[in-house]
Amino acid sequence: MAVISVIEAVRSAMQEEMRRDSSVFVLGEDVGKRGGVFLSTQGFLDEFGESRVIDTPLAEASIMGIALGAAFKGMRPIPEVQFSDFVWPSINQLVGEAARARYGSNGQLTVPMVVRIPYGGGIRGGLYHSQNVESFFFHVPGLKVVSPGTPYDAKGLLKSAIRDDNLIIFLEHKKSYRLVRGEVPEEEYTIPIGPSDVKRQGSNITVVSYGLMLHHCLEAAELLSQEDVDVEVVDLRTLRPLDTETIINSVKKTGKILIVHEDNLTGGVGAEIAAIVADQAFEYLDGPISRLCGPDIPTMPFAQSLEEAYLPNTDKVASALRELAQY
Amino acid sequence: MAVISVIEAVRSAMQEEMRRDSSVFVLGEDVGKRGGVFLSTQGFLDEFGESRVIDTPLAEASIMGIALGAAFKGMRPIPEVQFSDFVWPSINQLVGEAARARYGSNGQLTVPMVVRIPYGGGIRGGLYHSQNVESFFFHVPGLKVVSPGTPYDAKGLLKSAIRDDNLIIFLEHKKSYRLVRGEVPEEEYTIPIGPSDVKRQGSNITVVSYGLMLHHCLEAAELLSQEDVDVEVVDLRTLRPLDTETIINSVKKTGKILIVHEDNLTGGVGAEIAAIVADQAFEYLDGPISRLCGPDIPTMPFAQSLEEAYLPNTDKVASALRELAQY
Amino acid sequence: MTQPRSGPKNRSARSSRSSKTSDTGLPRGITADDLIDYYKRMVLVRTIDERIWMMNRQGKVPIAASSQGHEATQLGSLLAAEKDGDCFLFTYYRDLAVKMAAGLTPSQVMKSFMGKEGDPYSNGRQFPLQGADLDHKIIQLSNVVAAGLTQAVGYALASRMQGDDTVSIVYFGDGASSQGETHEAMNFAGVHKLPVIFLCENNHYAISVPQKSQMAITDIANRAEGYGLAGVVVDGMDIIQVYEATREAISHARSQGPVLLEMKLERFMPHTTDDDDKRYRPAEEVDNIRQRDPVITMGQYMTEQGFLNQEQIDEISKEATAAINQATDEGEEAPLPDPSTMFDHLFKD
Amino acid sequence: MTQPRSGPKNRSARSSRSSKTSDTGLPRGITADDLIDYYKRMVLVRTIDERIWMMNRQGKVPIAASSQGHEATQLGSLLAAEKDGDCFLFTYYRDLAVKMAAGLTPSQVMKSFMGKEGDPYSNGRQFPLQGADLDHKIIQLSNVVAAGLTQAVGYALASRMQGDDTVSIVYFGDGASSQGETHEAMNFAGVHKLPVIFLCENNHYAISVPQKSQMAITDIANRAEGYGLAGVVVDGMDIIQVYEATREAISHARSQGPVLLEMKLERFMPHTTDDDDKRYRPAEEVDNIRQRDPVITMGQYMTEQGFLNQEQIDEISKEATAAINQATDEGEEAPLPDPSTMFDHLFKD
Ligand SMILES: Cc1ncc(C[n+]2csc(CCOP(=O)(O)OP(=O)(O)O)c2C)c(N)n1
Ligand SMILES: Cc1ncc(C[n+]2csc(CCOP(=O)(O)OP(=O)(O)O)c2C)c(N)n1
Ligand SMILES: [Mg+2]
Ligand SMILES: [Mg+2]
Repeated sequence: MAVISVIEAVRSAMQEEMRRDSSVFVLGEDVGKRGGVFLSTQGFLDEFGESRVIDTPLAEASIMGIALGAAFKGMRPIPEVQFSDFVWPSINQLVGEAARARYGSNGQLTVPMVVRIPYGGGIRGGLYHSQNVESFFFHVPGLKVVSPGTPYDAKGLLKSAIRDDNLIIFLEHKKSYRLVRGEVPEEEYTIPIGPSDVKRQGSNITVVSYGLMLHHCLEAAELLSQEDVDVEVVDLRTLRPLDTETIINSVKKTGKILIVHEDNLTGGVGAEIAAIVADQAFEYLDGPISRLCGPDIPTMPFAQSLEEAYLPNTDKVASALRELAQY
Repeated sequence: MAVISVIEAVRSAMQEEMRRDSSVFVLGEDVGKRGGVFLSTQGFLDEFGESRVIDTPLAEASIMGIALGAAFKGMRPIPEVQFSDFVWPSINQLVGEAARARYGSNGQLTVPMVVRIPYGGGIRGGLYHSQNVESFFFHVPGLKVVSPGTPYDAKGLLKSAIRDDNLIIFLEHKKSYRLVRGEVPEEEYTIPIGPSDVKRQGSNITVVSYGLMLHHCLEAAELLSQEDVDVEVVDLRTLRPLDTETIINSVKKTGKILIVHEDNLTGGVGAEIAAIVADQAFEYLDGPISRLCGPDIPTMPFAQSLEEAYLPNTDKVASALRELAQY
Repeated sequence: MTQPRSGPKNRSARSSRSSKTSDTGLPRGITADDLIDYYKRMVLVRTIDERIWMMNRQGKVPIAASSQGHEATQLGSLLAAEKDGDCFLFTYYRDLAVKMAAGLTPSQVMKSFMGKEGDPYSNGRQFPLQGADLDHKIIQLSNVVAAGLTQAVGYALASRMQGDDTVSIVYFGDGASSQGETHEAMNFAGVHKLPVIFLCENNHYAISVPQKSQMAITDIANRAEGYGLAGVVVDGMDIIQVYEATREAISHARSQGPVLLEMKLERFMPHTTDDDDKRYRPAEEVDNIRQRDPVITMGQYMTEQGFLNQEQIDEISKEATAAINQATDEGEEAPLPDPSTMFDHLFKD
Repeated sequence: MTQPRSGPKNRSARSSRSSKTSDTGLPRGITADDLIDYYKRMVLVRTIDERIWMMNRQGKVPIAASSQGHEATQLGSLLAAEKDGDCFLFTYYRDLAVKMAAGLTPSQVMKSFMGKEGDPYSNGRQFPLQGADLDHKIIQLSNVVAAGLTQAVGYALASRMQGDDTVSIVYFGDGASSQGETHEAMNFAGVHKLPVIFLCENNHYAISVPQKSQMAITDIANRAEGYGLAGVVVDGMDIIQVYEATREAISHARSQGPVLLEMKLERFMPHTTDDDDKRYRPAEEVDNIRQRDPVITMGQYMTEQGFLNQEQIDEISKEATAAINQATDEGEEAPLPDPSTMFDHLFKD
């Protein structure tokens, strides 16, 4: 097993799938010679050539519309949105068109397409290079939303996503790209889209998270274990469809739940999880359903002091867990 | 008091405000000679002239960007999105730009703008003339989301929205336009943005809703009263900022809550309400937090049979209330 | 007729018409039988279009956009595509004539307009004739104006990648030309010289908004140059000219790259059954444009050329009415989609 | 120099340069003192731009986009706007020279790049120099490429409604020309003949993507005609030509309607401090374009014309360095924004 970073995992998943299936291709801004601004397609132009590694004009709506049209003809496009913050111009093609193509044609059209979106903050990106966009897609029927937190999950899930015949919004936390490293097998593997993963077993409190925040949760769980609080950490990995069963089972066991995400609190993914728990595990709850999320301002500001104030981190998760433990 | 329809209320609110303040103007597709496809600006061209009633090219992104630029210079634009389904191309200007303008300029810029959006289904509109878009905006810091259910509220809230110095997403349920009629005073009045309204007092179950669904809830409450179940109906009216206090107080009184909306279940406004109740009224609950919402398919299909299957209605609300009453 | 601005051979379609190549005196590749066939299709479409409007007034069809006035363009371009044999179409909501002529039966049309089981586009999930009819190589996913353009470009990109000969043709209105995606689609197609035709049905109105409020120019085809596209203005009320211009555009698209075909034509009816065009359109204007009714024009042409006589014309009309009567019955009798199917096809397994 | 395609007077900026009007031999409205003043501003900007890049390497500035190579365009256009006195600017992230020349102090610039209290654009909430500087009539709300164009058009619409003389000038790159909103903005401006100038800083790259992968044409100004705009190509490396073309465009915008000014210029540095242009740009290309460094060119011009001597040139450079040294200190000493301000200004009460 090699230890690699998230960006390397992403790159190698695409590379393997492009070697395996000639209908897979990438397109986006600077994916060619530049190899992507995060280098996720580094070397691709040389290996796969201009026709499968397409540097597009700066126009996100068309990147998605063109990818979708190619998917209709049996290609398997992987459009890249350079930063999540720039996905908005393409929302109509994604939410309005691609996510409804199969449903709206009564099963005639197929959209085997993976939209890769680097998202999230903590990199001094300010209001337009830090956004969490997951809750927008989370609400949309007809697509799947994946958000891995580790290199192992990133690679296995991205390979599955590329093979999936449906529209997948693949969210990669950009701060995790180089920061998070982990073991990844040499041999081929995939991870199914859908099931969450209990990254740490525990009996006192369930904490549910995904993406970069997962790591803060794991660290906080470690801290709490020294205070005799046994925390179970559920890594969602796939946001839509949501693996309700794992969450509910965990809450039935622990009786308490904390949901952690970097995205704004109001109307975030955590709200739905809370709602589901309130409905399905109501009688098992020993405490209020708690959320630790980004505050309701546009996103993390640029200044270091403000960025830190916005972001959940290990200390903040640990405090929230302590409070819940004492309830 | 005259009895008027929702569309008449909307029209008269705009007309009064345009007479009152010459910086208010409308722009959008077909708002001129046509008077809007729903006739919300009927007669405006004659009264206010071409410079304040602008028929735009068919290009939603620019409608919003242009409105925003004019707002920066002190005008008070009311851009109309012809149908909610066509708001997507303008999402970047709304969510990415307008909602952050004040925050991102540290208070220098002001966005006194009301985006009017006819939304919702039940009019045989199919996948592209029926969408509920509220949960997308509900998640966005920096804007307010209003969704009245009655002519009285529509007029009073729209007048407040036009006078408000901030970005307001004003959602008008298009089926309510002619269907819902009600008393509206001759004299001028406004309704503050923010507070919800308890449209019916009750002690056994709280039902929270907004827009057209409010009326199904009121009818269902009436049915249930004949079965000795006393239902309190909270009409949110404003979705963001959410009037948490009224909801929590009601739940503390009744111990049970049903949330009803037409929008898709997963990640809808109801999820946040459920989450808040689960957090803040946890100890007062006598039953699971329930939601009756649109199922997770793109939106109501065109065929009558499918449209009916999708939509919550009075019977469905009544059944959900009965179930909850028996818990 | 408006002169073309530039284009594959930078000449007007009409002038090419005189350069007849077939021995029947008709343009390249078509015969009198083709025209008779297409005349029948045109009459059939007009008949069903009028019927649907009537049924809307009877409360049986919730909504309809009419193709009346656009038939010459829709049929002439389809004739070119059929003759070529290797085109894929991205239509829009006004393209009833394209769809029917491409093979959709009157009964299917009726089911679709009534939201009944048996609508091949979406089985009643969508607005009439929206979704896809892959059997006839048509995709029209949504009502969102201009959303099909980038998709057609992507389809053409895939043709290029897959090494086949398909040319994508995307239909759209003058209103759609204002959307940002239209610009993006044409720009990308120009950069990659893709086999795609942008076929604009310019009827000078986007619902009530006249062309002068939509753009500062007269010919949308003028924009072609700014994208490195060939641009042609065509008299879209004349099926022969449309056929020739489209045929040539197909060759050009395949060999050299994208073409913007601007068809100048007229919308005879209000925007949809929901619209009331009296609010914004002078009655005389409608009377005037009706003078150039493509069904009448083509009928006259057919008799003038001796391809059909009046008796045959009347017969065609009668047959159309009979076919539509039967289709209407079939539509009315068809069941509604079963509610249990509501969750089907959200994903491909 | 590229010839202009069309424009207010359809002539090249260079030719107008020979038609000197002022008695100092300079174009309309400017004096030698203006040029000296602007030369100082140019040197100051170049000095701070280089310093900021260095500070990024030291870990003190998280991100910076450089204006090096763009200075002649940014300053020449601002000089025109200042002389006119009634312009409002919508800039983009590369416009450091516009912003500083418009009045931002070096100390404010440093605070902004370091995300410190005292950044007038957003007080550290946004990327450097993003937000607004209303004191100097500048709005630059976001990093979203091309988002400012429609806003500038809306601002111009408001000028029209309010009956004032303001002309909006919106700055954007070649990359931005691909966005759908750019099309929508120009189209609307053309329909309403609004007082707005679309000023394109065409440096032939969108990050790594060269112009030929972005568009099939050479001159973006070519698109002007399709919107009913005046289009002009200008040598954006020559401050005098830029001044003249912009000055004329301002008059045209006010009296007749919108203008698309395409400034041909060069980006000397990588896209931003995060970029590595060696991945996609041959070293010789960078060497070549540096031959036309606008700071050196202007310095030479100033000495040739006798407006400055070498001693003065050296003095200006020294003064700039001193000013930037002090600004750097002030930036470093400035406090971070207080976390308690995080929730401020979400709404206007
Ligand atoms: C993005 C979008 N905005 C608005 C609408 C509502 N709408 C439907 S058709 C139409 C006018 C389209 O005009 P044009 O493109 O000229 O086509 P025509 O109907 O004239 O054939 C409008 C505004 C829509 N369907 N999509
Ligand atoms: C909508 C959007 N997409 C992508 C980006 C990322 N990005 C920032 S600058 C840039 C290139 C812009 O090129 P150009 O407009 O030519 O300006 P230049 O940097 O060359 O001055 C890109 C792709 C962005 N900021 N906004
Ligand atoms: Mg039209
Ligand atoms: Mg550039």
